[in-house]
Amino acid sequence: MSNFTRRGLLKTTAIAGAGLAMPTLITSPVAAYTNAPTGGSVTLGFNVPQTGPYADEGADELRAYQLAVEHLNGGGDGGMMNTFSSKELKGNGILGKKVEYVTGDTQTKSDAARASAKSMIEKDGAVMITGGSSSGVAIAVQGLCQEAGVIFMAGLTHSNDTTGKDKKANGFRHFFNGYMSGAALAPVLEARYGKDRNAYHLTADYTWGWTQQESIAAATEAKGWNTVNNVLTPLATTDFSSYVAPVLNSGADVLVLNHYGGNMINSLTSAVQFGLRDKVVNNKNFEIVVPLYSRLMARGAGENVKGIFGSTNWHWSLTDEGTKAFVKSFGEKYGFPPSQAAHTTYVQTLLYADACERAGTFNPCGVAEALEGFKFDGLGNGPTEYRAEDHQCFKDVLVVKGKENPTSEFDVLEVVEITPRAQVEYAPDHPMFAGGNLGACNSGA
Amino acid sequence: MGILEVNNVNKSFGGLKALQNVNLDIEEGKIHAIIGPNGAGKSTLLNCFVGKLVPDTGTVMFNGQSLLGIKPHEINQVGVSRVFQTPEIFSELSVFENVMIPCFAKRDGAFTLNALNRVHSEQDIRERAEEMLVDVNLIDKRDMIASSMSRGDKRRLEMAMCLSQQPKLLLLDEPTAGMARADTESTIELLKTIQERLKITMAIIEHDMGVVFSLAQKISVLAQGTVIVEDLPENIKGHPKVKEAYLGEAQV
Amino acid sequence: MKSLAKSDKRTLLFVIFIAIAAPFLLNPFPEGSAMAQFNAGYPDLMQRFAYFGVLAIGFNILFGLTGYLSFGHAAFLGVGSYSAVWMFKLLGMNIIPGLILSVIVAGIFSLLIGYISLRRSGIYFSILTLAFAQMSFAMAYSVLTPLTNGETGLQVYADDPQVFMNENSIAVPHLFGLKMQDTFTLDIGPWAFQFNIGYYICALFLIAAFYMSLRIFRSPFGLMLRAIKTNQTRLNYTGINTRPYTLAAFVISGMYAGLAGGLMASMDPLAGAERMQWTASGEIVLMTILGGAGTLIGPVLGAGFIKYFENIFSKINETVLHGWFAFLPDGLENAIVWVLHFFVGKGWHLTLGLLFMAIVIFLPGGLMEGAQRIGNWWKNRRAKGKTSSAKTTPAE
Amino acid sequence: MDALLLQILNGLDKGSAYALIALGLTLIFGTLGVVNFAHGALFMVGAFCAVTLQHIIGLSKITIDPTKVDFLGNPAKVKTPYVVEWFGESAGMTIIDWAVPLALLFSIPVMLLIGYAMERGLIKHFYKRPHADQILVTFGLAIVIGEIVKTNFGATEIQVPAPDSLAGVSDIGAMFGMGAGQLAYPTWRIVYFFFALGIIGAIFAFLRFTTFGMVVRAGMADRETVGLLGINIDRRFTIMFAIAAVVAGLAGVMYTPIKPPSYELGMQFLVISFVVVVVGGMGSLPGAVAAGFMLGILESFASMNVVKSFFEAIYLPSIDQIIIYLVAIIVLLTRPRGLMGKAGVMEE
Repeated sequence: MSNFTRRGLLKTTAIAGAGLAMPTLITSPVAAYTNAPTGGSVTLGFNVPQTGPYADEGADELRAYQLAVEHLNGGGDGGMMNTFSSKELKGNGILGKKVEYVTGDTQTKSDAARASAKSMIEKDGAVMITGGSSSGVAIAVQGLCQEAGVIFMAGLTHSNDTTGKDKKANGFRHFFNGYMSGAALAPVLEARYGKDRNAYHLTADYTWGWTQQESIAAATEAKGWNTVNNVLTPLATTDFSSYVAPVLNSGADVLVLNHYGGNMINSLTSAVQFGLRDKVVNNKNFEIVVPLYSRLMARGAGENVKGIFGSTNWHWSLTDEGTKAFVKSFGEKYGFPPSQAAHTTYVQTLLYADACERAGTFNPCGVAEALEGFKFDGLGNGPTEYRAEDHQCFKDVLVVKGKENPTSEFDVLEVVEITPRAQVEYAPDHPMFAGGNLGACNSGA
Repeated sequence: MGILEVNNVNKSFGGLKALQNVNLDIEEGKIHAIIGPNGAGKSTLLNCFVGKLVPDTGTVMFNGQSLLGIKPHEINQVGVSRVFQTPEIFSELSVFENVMIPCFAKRDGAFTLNALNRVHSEQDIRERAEEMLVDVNLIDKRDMIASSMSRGDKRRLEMAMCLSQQPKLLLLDEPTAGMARADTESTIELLKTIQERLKITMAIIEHDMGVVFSLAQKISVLAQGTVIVEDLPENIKGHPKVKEAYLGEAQV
Repeated sequence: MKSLAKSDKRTLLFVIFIAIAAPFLLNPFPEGSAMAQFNAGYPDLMQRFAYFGVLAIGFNILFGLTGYLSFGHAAFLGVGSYSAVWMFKLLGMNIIPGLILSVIVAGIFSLLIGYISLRRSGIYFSILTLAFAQMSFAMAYSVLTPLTNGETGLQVYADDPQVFMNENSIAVPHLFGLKMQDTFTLDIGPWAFQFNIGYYICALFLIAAFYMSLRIFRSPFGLMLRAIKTNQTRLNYTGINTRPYTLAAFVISGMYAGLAGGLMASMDPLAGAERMQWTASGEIVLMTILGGAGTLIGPVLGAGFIKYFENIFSKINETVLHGWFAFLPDGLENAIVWVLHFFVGKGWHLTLGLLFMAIVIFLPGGLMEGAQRIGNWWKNRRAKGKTSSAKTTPAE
Repeated sequence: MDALLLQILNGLDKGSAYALIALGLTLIFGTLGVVNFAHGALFMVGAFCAVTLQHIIGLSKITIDPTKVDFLGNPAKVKTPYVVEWFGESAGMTIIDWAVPLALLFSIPVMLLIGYAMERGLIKHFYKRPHADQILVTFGLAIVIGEIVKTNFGATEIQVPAPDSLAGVSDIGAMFGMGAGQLAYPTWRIVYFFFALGIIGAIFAFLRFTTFGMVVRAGMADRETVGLLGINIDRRFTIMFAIAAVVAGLAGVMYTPIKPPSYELGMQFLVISFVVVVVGGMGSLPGAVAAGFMLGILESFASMNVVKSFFEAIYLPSIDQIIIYLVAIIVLLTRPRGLMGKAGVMEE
């Protein structure tokens, strides 16, 4: 032991001496921007939940990222690169540099997600971080990327805050948000269920739940609905029976479940168990609404989702060219259709690469400038714009419902309506998004 | 006027009357033995002295101060130490540390946030603990972990721990139980010398009559929760009440 | 230093050496080599080693010495972090006020919780602390959002008051101008060693925390704490009031946790509620037991061990594995990668679980026992070497 | 009033699950003196027994149907479960429908085996080790079990529906003379409650009236003495551990229609089950059961809007977030050893 220590000491002293003698060896970060790629490759950081409740979504996101990298480097069939309206991407990497990637586990905890992102930036030299499957994590990592001077391309994050009060100049979101869910759903709900409805909300008791509930309540109330009650449910709830039971005699005829993931599966299961769907209240059929749907979760909820309305960012059964190309290359590689989480992360990767090409640099400020106000098409959502004011993508939103007669285990949702962009658009200073400040872009220099 | 005066103490557990009108007077500087058949209430009585139990009625006065409702550590701080029937020692600590702890308690009181001194630089404590270990003949084993010692050694260690505090009153609950003959002899010698040197008052609960009669200067006999006789040792032998109480259980 | 025994001095010097040389020791593999994946010498992870080390050292003062198993220590870590971030928001980005407040607030908080919880012992005490911590977490995540920013975590916004700051002030955490995020890279051949200011600040606190714990271990106070663990009854009958001792230990370890939380927030100014959850408390317990409860260095090792796995193993994906085994024939390569991919990347939890079991089964005293065994083996080997060829071994 | 009754029913439901898990946990504490952090994992494994059986029963013959296409435009694969092929449409579908009750039978040997292997292979070596070591090793085991399940079944919840005839709601209000529809409650949840009562009763009867049970109870009270009598108490303890595993497993199987299981189910129930055991009092089986039902009912009450707004008025918003822990604190501070705890059990 002592031998080892002594040898270690000698080595250290020698190196320290060398360092003092040749101060030029010490380099502080004075490059033009954080992690400017120097060799023939560029490193992207894919930060997704690999453990915890959203691990399946994380796994699907990772598949999409790998597919995107393959396409960017010229492998595979090119996927949506062929249908993308911008033709800058040539399949030779980004700006001629081969795309490499590192992966990390967010554990769906802001602390762990930031640790993972930091290690990508500090250790692996990642020039862009992307991923995440919950808003808390997305906002936390977005803040980190702003400080570190790298671009953050948000994955699945639905809270208004991501591009509202917590928006950052270095952060970009392709996914839709709570406000858009409300704005897209409300007209459909009105058309199907009528104007005169009493809604009972069960809301996950944390930031995302609150903004989601606020958005839906506002949108439905504008259509004449009445919000009977809004009950906050603890995140850790596994059995929602005690929250669902009071709905029966509350006089409400619609139950809105502002839940996501396991919460949504459990609350929906409880609601169906209590026979809510078979009830007739106020001479109307009792209905359940799940504003934010995801196919993976719908699958977890099984039979219970049949006929239940909700909204999603994208669904594989769309028939535009972009979607078809993506579903084909994803499906052929992995054997099943991609989820919306996979779609948004794939698109974000392409958008980032394309922005680098157009900006001619990896410098976050250049990339951000190229993304701001960028209008594109062919990526599965129709014409889309990255709004410069808040870095939120504006595009059509899908209203879906649980399919009555699924033909396969992936075929659980059907698209009911594609709500056009104009209906879900809002002013950047809308009260639900106010209070934030994009700030200036940070390149880390 | 005794150092410990017990007046009309009653204690019952549910319906069982463990102690009934117990009166006891332990004189300062004497060795006082409490004997009696199993279940007579000896240990219950001892527990009432150290704050483990609180009598239902009656008084326990130590040096004119009531011990009732006072916490065990406070009773110790006024000068009452106890040796248990099965040795209560700090079995994961070394023998030396075992003896240092009561020395600290004696010097620093019930609580001192003495977090920055080194135990090793507390000279007075160390000297005192060493002396004590010499007295009980354990100085060779000072660095042993207490749990690895023999039962007899553990008892001696516990006695050393109690004596190192120089208590005014030492309560001994069967100090020689389960000891080999030689160990018993040496323990008796130890207690005698200590008592002569330091004039510590002792109250002993004991089954071994040999030990009782070689140590005690006064004896109380407890039966069915009451003191039936209290007298000098020579008068206890052959006392009819005592015989009756033991019913030949022990050779009195 | 004067007040330490020789062996303790050596331990302390060892810790100081490790702390200073960490950027070298943790970066043994050249950049770009396959093994570089295992390098841990980057600022964030080194900082984590240091402040989780502080946390574990503090926990060990309670658990290792008194045996009271608190399952709610993460709560103190959390309030420490929140206090520090609030100081950043209200005053400015200098870390000193934040650290001071985090220690004070955690101290007060642990005094309250400790005062109540220490009325019980054993598992009843554990559950009481767990209950308090879970309540803190649940409230921080939901109702206390105005104070904690709930799910997202408390962070510094540009429009915060920050009364001590003007336009020219540094906008990132700093110590009188030394920015926590500043890193100097020393390139030697293919190696790149990173020296980060934040890490060295944390290391300084780690050394100070270690020194303090060394003093406590060797003090009469520490002796009393150990006595509480082995026999509380005897201690009571020896005239010692055990409650103030346990409470003092609880508060001291709570303040350690608060300091760790403050450092955590200083290195990365965001305080998430999850760091108060029972899993976080459990992690502290695991760190301590894994390293060796009651030993001086053990808990630090345990903390490093868990954080290393969390941050290094979770990042090894199949592409990396294929990179490592590319030299093998394809079939064999795929087979090996297929087996290994269960244990790394998304399977890092599995590895961690298996290692927990393996360590506690084979090394009952934790990692410290492992270190001891290696030490003994080494000594024996050297002793043998000495007898066979006395000339070659230099004197001590 | 109806609302209150409903919440009592909800509470009894939750309490059933808590009580069953806590019962096993207490048996292990009491008999083996082991803190088993993997007990929640056993509950989860039970639930996944149901999932597995559902998969097994649902194993299908795959035929290509050229008239339909899958999502890539290739000819679709059509699945016909073998049971349907073998037993005909109606019998086959009935078997699939009754997967959960069938899983009870399936889970008993599985859980016995797992319990036996766990005790002999691992727990046995930890009887004399400190509780901290037991926590570490069983927590490690819980992680490993969870990860194995995750690798095989993914991280998302999986639906395992109750049989159709038991899936709806029962109008129990009508049974007790209330108006129709006044008090309707999911049938399966009622089944679960009575199932739990049955298991709890069986365990108590087993411990009370069989020689085996009496020896185990004696062993719980004083292990050494029983050992001195020449009774091989270790073997009985092994069996006891296996029984505790079976109880957890059965509770898990029956719980699947109420809460679709995911690999984290065990961890979700771990903390709460420890709280239940401790509130009940260490080493007391009736205590564990009583605390389980008590906490279940209080948790349900706390989620009522009236209660929530009442506590909000006295500055305790979101009482349902903290109720369990608040009750635990109050009980432990007013009763030193929980509801019915024995002195000296895990107090050191």
